Amino acid sequence: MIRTKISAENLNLFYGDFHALKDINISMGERQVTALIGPSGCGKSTFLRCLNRMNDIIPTCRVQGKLMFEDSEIYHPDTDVVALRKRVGMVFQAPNPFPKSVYENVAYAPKLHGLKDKARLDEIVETSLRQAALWDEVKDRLHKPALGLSGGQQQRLCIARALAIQPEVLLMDEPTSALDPISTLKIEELIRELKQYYTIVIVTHNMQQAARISDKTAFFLVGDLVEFDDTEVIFTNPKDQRTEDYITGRFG
Amino acid sequence: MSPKTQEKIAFHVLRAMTALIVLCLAVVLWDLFSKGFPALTWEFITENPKKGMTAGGIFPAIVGTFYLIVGTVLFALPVGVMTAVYLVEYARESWVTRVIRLAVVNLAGVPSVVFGLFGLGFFVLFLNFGASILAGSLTLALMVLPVIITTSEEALRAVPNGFREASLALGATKLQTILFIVLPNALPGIMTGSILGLARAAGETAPILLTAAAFFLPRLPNSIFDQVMALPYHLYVIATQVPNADEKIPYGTATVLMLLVLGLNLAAVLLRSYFRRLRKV
Amino acid sequence: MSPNGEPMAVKDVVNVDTPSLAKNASKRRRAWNAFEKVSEGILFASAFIGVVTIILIFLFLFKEALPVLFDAKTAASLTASKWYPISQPPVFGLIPLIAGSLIVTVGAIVISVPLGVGAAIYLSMVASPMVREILKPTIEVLAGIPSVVLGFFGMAFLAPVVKSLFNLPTGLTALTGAITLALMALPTITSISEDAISSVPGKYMEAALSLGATRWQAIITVIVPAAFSGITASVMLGIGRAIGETMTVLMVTGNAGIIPDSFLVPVRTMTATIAAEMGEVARGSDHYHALFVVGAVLFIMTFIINLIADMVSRRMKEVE
Amino acid sequence: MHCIEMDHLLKNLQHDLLRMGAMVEEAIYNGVQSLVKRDAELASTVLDGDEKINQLQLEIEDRCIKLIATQQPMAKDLRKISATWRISVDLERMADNVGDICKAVIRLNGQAYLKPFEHIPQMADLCQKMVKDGLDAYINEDVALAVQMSEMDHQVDTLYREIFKDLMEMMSANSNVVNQGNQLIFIARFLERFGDHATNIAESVVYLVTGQRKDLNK
Repeated sequence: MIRTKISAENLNLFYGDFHALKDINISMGERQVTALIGPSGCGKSTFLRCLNRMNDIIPTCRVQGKLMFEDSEIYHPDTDVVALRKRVGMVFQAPNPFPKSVYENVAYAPKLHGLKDKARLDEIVETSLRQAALWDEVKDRLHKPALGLSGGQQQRLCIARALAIQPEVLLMDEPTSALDPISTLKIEELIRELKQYYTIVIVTHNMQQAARISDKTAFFLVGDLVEFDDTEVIFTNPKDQRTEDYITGRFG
Repeated sequence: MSPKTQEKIAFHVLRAMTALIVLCLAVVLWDLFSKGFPALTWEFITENPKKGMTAGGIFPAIVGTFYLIVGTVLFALPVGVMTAVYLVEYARESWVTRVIRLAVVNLAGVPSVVFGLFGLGFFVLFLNFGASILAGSLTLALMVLPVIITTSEEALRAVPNGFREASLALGATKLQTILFIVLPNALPGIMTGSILGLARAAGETAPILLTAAAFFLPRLPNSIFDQVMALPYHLYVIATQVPNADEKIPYGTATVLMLLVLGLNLAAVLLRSYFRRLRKV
Repeated sequence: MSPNGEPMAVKDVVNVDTPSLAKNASKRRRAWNAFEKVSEGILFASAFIGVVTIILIFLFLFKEALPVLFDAKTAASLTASKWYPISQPPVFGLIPLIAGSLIVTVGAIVISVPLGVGAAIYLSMVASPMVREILKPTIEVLAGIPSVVLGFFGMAFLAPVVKSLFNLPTGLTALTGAITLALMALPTITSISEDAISSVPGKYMEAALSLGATRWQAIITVIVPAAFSGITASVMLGIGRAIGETMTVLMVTGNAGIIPDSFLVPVRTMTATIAAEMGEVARGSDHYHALFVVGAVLFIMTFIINLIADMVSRRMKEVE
Repeated sequence: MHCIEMDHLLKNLQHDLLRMGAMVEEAIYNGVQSLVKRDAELASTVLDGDEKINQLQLEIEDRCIKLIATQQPMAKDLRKISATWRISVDLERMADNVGDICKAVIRLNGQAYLKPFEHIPQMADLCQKMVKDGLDAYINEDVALAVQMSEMDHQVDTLYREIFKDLMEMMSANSNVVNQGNQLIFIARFLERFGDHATNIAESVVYLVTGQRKDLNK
């Protein structure tokens, strides 16, 4: 039995007057890859950003309903966003390493959260980079600027950076949309590896990618969660006509 | 006339215009430096003015300008950077924010002599600082404040949002993100802008004319409540009020002032290109 | 590319202070949260210093200007065509001062706008990258020259030239002032216009060229209109800089308090009047307050110019 | 860059197909044994096993569909899936043929045979070998081996024609043996069909490896 890691109950989200997410009900299992797909503006990224409350940055954003991380309510007034984000890491669309060295990028968050022991930091940096399948490529240039890496390497560095504080959930917002096909493939392999340890939620524009790497797929359309099921079911026998239309490219 | 010919003519006209500007600059610099450099002797820089300023050096003016600049930095830099941080990182769209922005824009447009008038009315008379380093520095600081705010704002905005998001997503607080990610990344821009602001402050006359500058004071100030001589004002005085001064003295003073201001500008430019190079691998 | 097996055991180290998602779960978090609040307060306070300053400037200028406005005699003389502050009774006619400021500013703008915008187009669209990299900072050096130094240059170099060229009794004229002010406004106009033109997306140029336009046609019909708001802003800033400039005009315009009838006569600007006379007047005298009236008028004029600049650039943004 | 995930999934698929092949091999062996030994019980056991094979075929088909839907296979990966799918269909038909043989054995219900078998066990041996060779060719992507199967099929066909001729002669000579003769002709016919399906496997293997269609069923 797969344990539920994140679940939403009648989740609604508004940007000002705009109703961006409508009555979302979903439950995501531990150590599973859940893909969120749908056309642009369907709310999939918005939903992803609810999970670590990155939407807080937007002043006009309002959330109603229940969004649970294990037993805690993510949008409860008493929830500490910082504590939440330590457990729910995120990787963004474009690789965004800090203009620091490779090492400093990975060590940033552990240091931030109070880890000072150099040996321990070294260990974390190495393990994180290994987990992100980047160690062999950067071990000789740990103290060189991260911006000198290729796009694909930068994105894996961002993944390593997120892994360095051992989150339980990894959110990925179109992590390969800025990458070439080879780098994309590497990241996909990596996601399959990481799923052994982490719960992964990934937004992707690329249906095929969702099909390739995810266990479950959620299809969003103008703020509605139209269908949520096993990926194989979604891609071979969707229940909803709109899902069918979308994945067969007969959309609109 | 064919479009191609038109283009040729137009480009030549543009080139000539640009050349004219550069020529003007060359004339100004050549006139000042060709006559000013011969005046730059060790005595000129380290001695007091003599014989009713018709001879001697400009040491007190150099020191006075230095004090004024330091005073300006101490006040304007923290306030300017903090304002910029507030505007970029914290301010939400509200009337308060709009008022602050409007104030900054208008402050930038206030003529320097009006700052002088205000400094006179507020710092010198109302707060009773007298004509002093303190009053002069504060007046100059208010004048360069918009420059520092605007350039710092730009530098802060130039920090990609991805950095902020990444840091927040790693569990950093807003302040930690600002302190550890945003400010270090914006630092080159902030420093460049601040130095340019200071260069402007160093060369300004009108604001200190009424608030700090002494016509003639052949000694160094003892406290921040003392008047000082300052290079720009000294140049103005000897150029207009001392009819029989040796030509070398105003030219020398102008050259020293130019070297100071251009030096600061150069420092800003070098700093910017240094940081740019640092960024690239 | 197999990751190194086991998940790391860093959680005990890193997450030690946050066992739950509850706020203020630890002392450390509580302290940070408080610190965050205080910092935001301090930042807000410092952001308000600008507002306070502009209000204080306004208050002080008008407080010091009021006595003249409330005194019937002096108030009446404000509209006179002469500025004779030390005659008996004193005449505080603002018109020659405003006229002086305007003529010098207009002159400076007529010279500097075409040159500045032309150079901006040249640098951003025509010149090779290397030439631009050299010339742009070079022209910006002009901006770095202190006004008092330019004033001195105008006095010592330009004025004699103007005098002999037009065969005048004195070289300290509105024209001399306009030229030196143009030198001051040029780098502002060139630099900001250049930025505005350079930031027009390259695809516009590509699109125009692909339709068979020459580069020049593309520049005039597509690029410059697209950069218009930036260019306008640069011109407005140039005007603001020229009208508020003090030391240069004080030193090179001759300071005659009469309404000018040509560019070749001495004029007296508002800024120069304040700078020249404030040092010598008795505090609290009519003359003292009259100078604050001049300052207030100057303040209002620049305020209006800034407002127009702001509106223009905002409207352009809306159009885009 | 090699896609590890795809290889992994294809391997699983291949494994299932081999499992199915082994089941069919066993079925044909036991089916013929039941015939030779007149063992109706064994025949019905084999017949029961057919259901399992059908189930496995559906599973393989499902896997292929999901692979195509989720992994976007291209080029050889795609040919492999298509070949596997087709082979699974052929194997399923072959199992059906075996089933039909078993039904005939049950209908014969332990009758004494007209004469000792000679050709039918030969055919059965060939068929069994063809299944084995076909699967080996599939695993090793061995085109030569696949092409050789054409010759074996030819032998199977020849044997069938001989059996048919013999039995027709016997039946026209003695009308009492018509019933048994018919059943035996059916059996030979099913074995011949079995061989044709095995040749189809060989064709699928050729397509998988070369991308070319080759008619091996002459």
